Amino acid sequence: MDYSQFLMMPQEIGLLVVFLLVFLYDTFMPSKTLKGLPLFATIVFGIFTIFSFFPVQDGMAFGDMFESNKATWAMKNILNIGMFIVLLQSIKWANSDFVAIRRGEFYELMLLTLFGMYLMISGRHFLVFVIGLETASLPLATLVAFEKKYYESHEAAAKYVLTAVFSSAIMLLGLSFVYGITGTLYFSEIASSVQGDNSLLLIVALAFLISGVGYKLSLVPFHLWTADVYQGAPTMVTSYLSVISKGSAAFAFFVIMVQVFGAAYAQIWEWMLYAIIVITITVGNLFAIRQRNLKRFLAFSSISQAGYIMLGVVAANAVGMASMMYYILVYIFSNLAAFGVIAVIERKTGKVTTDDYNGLFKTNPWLAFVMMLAMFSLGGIPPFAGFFSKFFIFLGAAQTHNVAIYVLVFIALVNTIVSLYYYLLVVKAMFIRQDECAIPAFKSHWTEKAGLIICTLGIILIGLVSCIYTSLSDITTSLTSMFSMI
Amino acid sequence: MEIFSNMLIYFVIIPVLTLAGLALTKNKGIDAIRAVAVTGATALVALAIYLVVVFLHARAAGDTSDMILQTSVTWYEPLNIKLALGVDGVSVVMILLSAFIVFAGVFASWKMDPLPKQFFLWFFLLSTGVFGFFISVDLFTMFMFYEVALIPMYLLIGVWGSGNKTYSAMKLTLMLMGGSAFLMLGLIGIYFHSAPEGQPLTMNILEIAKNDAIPHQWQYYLFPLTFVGFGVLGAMFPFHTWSPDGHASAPTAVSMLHAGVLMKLGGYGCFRIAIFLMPFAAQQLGWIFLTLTGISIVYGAFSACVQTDLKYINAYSSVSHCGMVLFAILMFNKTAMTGAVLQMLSHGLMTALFFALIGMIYGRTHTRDIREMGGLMHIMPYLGVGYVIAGFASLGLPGLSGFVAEMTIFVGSFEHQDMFRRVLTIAATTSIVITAVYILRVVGKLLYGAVQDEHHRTLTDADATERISTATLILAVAIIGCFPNFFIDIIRDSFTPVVKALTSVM
Amino acid sequence: MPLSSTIYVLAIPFFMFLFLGLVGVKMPRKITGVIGVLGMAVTTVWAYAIAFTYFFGNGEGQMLDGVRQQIVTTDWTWLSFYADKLVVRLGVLLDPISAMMLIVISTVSFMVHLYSLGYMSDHDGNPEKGFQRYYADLALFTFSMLGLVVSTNIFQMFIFFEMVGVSSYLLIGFYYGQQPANHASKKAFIVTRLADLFFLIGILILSFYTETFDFKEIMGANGHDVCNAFTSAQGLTFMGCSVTGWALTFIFIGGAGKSAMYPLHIWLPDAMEGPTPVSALIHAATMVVAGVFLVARMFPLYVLEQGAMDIICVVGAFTAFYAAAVACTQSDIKRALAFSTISQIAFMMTSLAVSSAKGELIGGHEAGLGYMASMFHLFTHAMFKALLFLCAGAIIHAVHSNENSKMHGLHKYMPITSIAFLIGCLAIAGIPPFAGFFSKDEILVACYEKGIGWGLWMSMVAGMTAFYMFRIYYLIFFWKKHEVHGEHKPKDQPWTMTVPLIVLALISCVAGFVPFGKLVTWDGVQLETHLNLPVACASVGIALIGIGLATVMYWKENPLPDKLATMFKGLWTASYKRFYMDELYQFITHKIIFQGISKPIAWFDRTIIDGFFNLLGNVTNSASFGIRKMQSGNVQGYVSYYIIGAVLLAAITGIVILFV
Amino acid sequence: MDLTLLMYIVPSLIMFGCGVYGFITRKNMIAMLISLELMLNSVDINFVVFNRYLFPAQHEGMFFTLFAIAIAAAETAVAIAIIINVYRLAKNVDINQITKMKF
Repeated sequence: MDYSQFLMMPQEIGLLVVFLLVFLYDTFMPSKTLKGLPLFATIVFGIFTIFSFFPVQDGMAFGDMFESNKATWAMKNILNIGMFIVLLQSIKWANSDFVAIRRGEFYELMLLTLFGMYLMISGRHFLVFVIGLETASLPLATLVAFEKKYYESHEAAAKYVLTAVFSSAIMLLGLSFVYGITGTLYFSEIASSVQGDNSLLLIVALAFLISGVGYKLSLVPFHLWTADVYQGAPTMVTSYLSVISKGSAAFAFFVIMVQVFGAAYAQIWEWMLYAIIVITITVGNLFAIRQRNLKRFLAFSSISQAGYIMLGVVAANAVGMASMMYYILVYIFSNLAAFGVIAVIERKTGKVTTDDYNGLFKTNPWLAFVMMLAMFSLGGIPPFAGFFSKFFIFLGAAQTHNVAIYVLVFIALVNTIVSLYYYLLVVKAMFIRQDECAIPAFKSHWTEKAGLIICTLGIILIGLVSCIYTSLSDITTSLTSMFSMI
Repeated sequence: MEIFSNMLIYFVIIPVLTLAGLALTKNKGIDAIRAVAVTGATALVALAIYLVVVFLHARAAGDTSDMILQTSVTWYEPLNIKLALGVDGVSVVMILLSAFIVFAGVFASWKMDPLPKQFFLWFFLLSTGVFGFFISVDLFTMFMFYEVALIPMYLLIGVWGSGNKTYSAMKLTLMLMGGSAFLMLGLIGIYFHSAPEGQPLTMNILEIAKNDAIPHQWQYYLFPLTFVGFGVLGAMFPFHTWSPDGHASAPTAVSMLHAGVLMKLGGYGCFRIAIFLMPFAAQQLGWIFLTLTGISIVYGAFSACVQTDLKYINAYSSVSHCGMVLFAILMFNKTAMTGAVLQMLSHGLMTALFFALIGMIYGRTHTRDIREMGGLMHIMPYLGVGYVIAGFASLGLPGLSGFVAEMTIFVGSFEHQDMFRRVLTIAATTSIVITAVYILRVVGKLLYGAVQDEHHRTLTDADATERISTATLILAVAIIGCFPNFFIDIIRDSFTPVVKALTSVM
Repeated sequence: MPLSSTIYVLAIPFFMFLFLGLVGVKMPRKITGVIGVLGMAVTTVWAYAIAFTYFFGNGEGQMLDGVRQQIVTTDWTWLSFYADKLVVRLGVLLDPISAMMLIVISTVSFMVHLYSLGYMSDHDGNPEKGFQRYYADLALFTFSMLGLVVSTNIFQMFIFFEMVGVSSYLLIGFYYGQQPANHASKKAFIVTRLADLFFLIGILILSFYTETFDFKEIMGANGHDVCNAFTSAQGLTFMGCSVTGWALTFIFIGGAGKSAMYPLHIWLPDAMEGPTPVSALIHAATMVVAGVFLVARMFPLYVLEQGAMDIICVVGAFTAFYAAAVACTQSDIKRALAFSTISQIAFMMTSLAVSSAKGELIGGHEAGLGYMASMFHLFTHAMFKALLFLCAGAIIHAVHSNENSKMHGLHKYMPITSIAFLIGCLAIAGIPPFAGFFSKDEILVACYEKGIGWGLWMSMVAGMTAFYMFRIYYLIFFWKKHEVHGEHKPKDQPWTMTVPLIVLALISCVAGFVPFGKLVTWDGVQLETHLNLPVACASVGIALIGIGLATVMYWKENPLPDKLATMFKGLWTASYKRFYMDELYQFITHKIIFQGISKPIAWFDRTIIDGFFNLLGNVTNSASFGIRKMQSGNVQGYVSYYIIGAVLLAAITGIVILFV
Repeated sequence: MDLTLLMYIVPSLIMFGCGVYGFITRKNMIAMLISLELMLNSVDINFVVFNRYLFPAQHEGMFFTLFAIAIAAAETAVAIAIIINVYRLAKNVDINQITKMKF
């Protein structure tokens, strides 16, 4: 066996090293120093994040089961950034009572799930993909149940794990059909061997597969777990769920659709996705309108955002891919900003509903400001990053020149108005509504501040500074082999 | 960075610097805040006037290019999105107008309370968007600045407004954003047909117009999308209902800026994007929107006749006047379009004046219901005379801007050969009578007659800052009214390209 | 005085307006008044100098082989709709009628300025507020009116039509504190504005075909060669009539609004709410004849459009009669004078209209007779009607009331005023040698030339004129003894007010002997006027009958008028109520325009259109509420949706793929 | 008689259906977990059978099955743990009872 192929996966290895360091610290350091574990983990991961920006060499490894190229590299880096912000923000929370004793597990599991996502992104064989998927989702179940004292946390975990296993079962069934038809689970081989024939069985398999990944992306109608889990889980885990795992799943979804079914089945799955996107965005928005609990509210908003991300998949071209990764990046910053604010306030006061936020601007102007930026960015208001990502993903989708996609884009645009409505509701609560018993002014921990500042900078700069999108699109346009089949 | 060698960019940079300056000021330091705001506004006015000079020089020097001061720097290279700047006569006068109104607006919101700092922050963010929109000739940047200009409205009305402010703010924002949703789809469609097969797609308006590659059947979809998208902001019937509520709830300076400048973005966009880029569909579908705008002219005027809230009256008269702008733009000949721009100027200034005065009166009487006021001329003659002058400008008294604009529009529209347009023009002319009716009704009820409410007798007349802001606007209105040719000479030739494009598809 | 300096005649009042309006309000009232009067005096002198230079001077190109030329002294491009054609110029055009109008306007205006020093000094005892504003507005009006008469093109005319409209609005509403004045000013402006709308439409149509606004370009010098564009456009028809006919008719409506022709006359009686000097200046002498002036200015075009001429003729003749009939019963002396004004202006209109009677039009001198007569009457009427109004003002100032029931028998208290008023009455009644006789006689001659019927009709109206004028005169000055309230006796007013009366009275006596035919003709060619004896005698006779009737009825207090009033009750009340025209307008404006159109539209806007957009929001909300059951919180429910969704996805796609 | 492919596939699909049905109908979470096991196992059977009958050359399906079994085990473990926690706090494992968060 050729060990040099491990060089293909420096990021995975780096991540494992970080995991091991944290694990060792957790295990062997004296218990009074454990208070420093969160900071330690964050710093180590931060270092890793920086190092993982070193370019990797392209190529396949492990019998073509594992691919590493610029796109995967970029995607992993995007996830790293998000992960780093999450860790940064979770330091204070991890040291709080009830959590402190298990803070080690928290970080280890987080890192493990991230490792699973790496596999999802880089896997070019369904076995690797499934393993990655499960590695990413099972630890999350335990993380969701992390708030030992709170019943909601466990209810959420139960719902999550049951539905997750169910969905993976469905997906595995679909995979088994794929295997039965093609006799292989390699992406490339499937693609070459399903040329032409569109048997009903394969369509069923496709539908099940989409449902399986759609579950992680929480696309309607596979989304129903989202709100409850987001609400019940610790806010840190919620933010992690909402951005990181969603982003990785979206990327993997893109790869599977384009590489595996891109050739003969583009028509079929694109139509499937049209339907799914329309109902996803619409239903997500409709639910979000009525939510008062901010975590639940962001859950539904993230559902409709997933719909927008899917537009990139529908595009199935270089621009679409670049726009999708860009969208995910922006989405990470915006959503983490929002969740960061929510987490801070929840940690301080335990309040999470919109009405609690009345008059927040009077008492905590900066928190309100960041929250507003996040809302505007999510709503796609210039000059914040969200506007650019939305515009580009629409551009990417509209590249494929049929009228249907214009209709799709139009529905999406109409939905942006609805989404703007409920994002503005939050702004209204913070800025316009007045309340005597508003949340009192308080100082947040410097780590939280740091996290929020990073997010704010991201929201403001990513759009105006064009180099990020440019480099992403350079990367995707270089992947000629990928889109050759479309 | 050759972009900074172009003076246009400073129309964006100055407001941004002002934003920064405001951000540095203390929440309590009202004087510092005012100082920064006034400095920014004054700088803008100076720059705008300088721009006019530069423009006239360029034209005098025989620069006959469609746009002067053109610069184009790549922004998003993969999508061929550029930060393309350039101005022609129309944008120049629009910039001048905006600068003036921002200036007057700062003074009109002198005593803004609470949170003056935040107010001015949003105020200047809005003006950033406005100026950016007028200086850019790239679809993407135009659209971006357009939305930058729209969104601050929400908080400006929601936080500092009065009455049913949250409802109005939300309604205004959502309806305008709905319009921009149409618009965005249209822009995307234009982008993908911006160049013939094989050539790189572009967002630069001038290049798109040069390529003229948008297929006719696509224009049938894209023209209505873009026109309605901008028409919503232009208060085109039946998409105008945000205007009464929004204006009624907005604070003075915001109403000024919104009616004075923001609504102009609509007309400007209609002409610059919808008609200029899709002349064929414009010719084919023009009659539909012509009818709609014709309706809004008369409709708005009639609705204004029975309103009792001063701001509602003005909002509806804005519907009527802005309808006239779109109406004239759809006449497709130079004179009418020139009239449209004059009408934008005139309406911008006089509506701003109206709202400023209404704000000052409201600040004293704490009511906007004309039934509860009367004989204010006895008490606050300065404001009263100002209001009368604004009213005369609005009903088209010679020597004030309204007359010039409307006459140019009527003459230009009537010059049109086909009967339909001429009949519509006749119908539109009736608005001058209806306008007189509601203006005189307000003046009669509000200023003349006996003093209704004895408490009003103690009220004071305008103070220094108020006099500055109103005098600026009155002067501008009078200048346009007395020396229209100066502006017309700036404007007229800017329509050569669009008219050529329109006639070429006849 | 070079004609090129005519512009200053306009400039002085304009700068007076700016000065008085901006600075004057800060100065003491006396000083502003004096400044105003002096400024106006200068203007008057200048205007006279210009007029005399024009008529009697023999400068460069004033007379070409016996034809008095039009002279354009100033021409400034103000607004160019197109780079080349349709350019609006502001300029000064001197020709017989504009020169004549310069005299009229400046004279009356100066008289009124002087008169107002006394009249406006106090308002029911206490000093008048806004005295300065009053003089500023007067100056503005004078400027606008002068600008109107010297217009070089129809658009400039329209501009100044608006200007005089506004200044009249300001002056009628001078006592803006009082509702009646407030309403009257509004009414005046809106009615005239409505007429101006038609004027505008007419301009649009005309300029569309002639591609110019300029009088000289349309009608040629002295209207000798009307441009081909017009004559060719006469061929085109719209709805049966020639487009030019439409245009000229619309333009006439514009003039009719200002000149208070039936049915657009209703604003004029109400306009009497303004200060009486204002009524004398604007609503008797100058502005109200703007319509006549407009038609006269475009006379060469009208003579080519017989249809339009007939309309004017009918409207004029009817208005003359209608107004006279109403004037016979009015009790408010200013209203009565107002209706007599309407009637007299109608005389002028009619005589303009009849003056294209004869077959040979262009160059035919008979064609010009009515025109000359009309202008002549305009001139004389301006003088004696101003006189009458100023007298009325003096009386009102003395007794503080407009109602003649409050007056009676003032002759022995205010002899000067009484004499002046009598002269005015004789003049308007057309008794030689007073001014009215000559002008009215020419008018009647022209009418008889048009047709015997027209002649008789107008003669009858002339008789009625004599009757109602003397009715007013008697009711004011005689009828019965004046009951004095308290120690306050009515008496003749201070010199500032009596001097103008005397001056105007003198003018009214002599003005008739001005050789008008030599000076003012429509084509500049001198016109030989000869006293048509039978007509003259007839008209004088009728006038005398009217006066006699009035004497019988109103000289001394007697029950006869009441008897007659009760005998023809319906007729009398109808006439007293001006034949219910105001009520009709009330109905149209309030019931139809406001209640019938505006209210429904406003309702529609709020309910339907706005409701629709609100509905969108509500629908979204209710939909969001409707689907919330989906999120039941039960995992099994979730999973059911999941599996159903997956299967449906597969099934639908499969069906689509396989069977479509 | 020799067994054909369908003789394995059909029962396994039936098994899967039973699993789905059980998961949707049973109230006890443990029972639901068992139904999940049914589903997963039927998938395993599919893989093995496909491999054995259609592509006997290589053993991809077999290996996949092995991993799938391992994953299933892990899932069960985690699920059980969580269910126990739920039981601690809610004092029952009836799926209809743990619907605190909804709408």
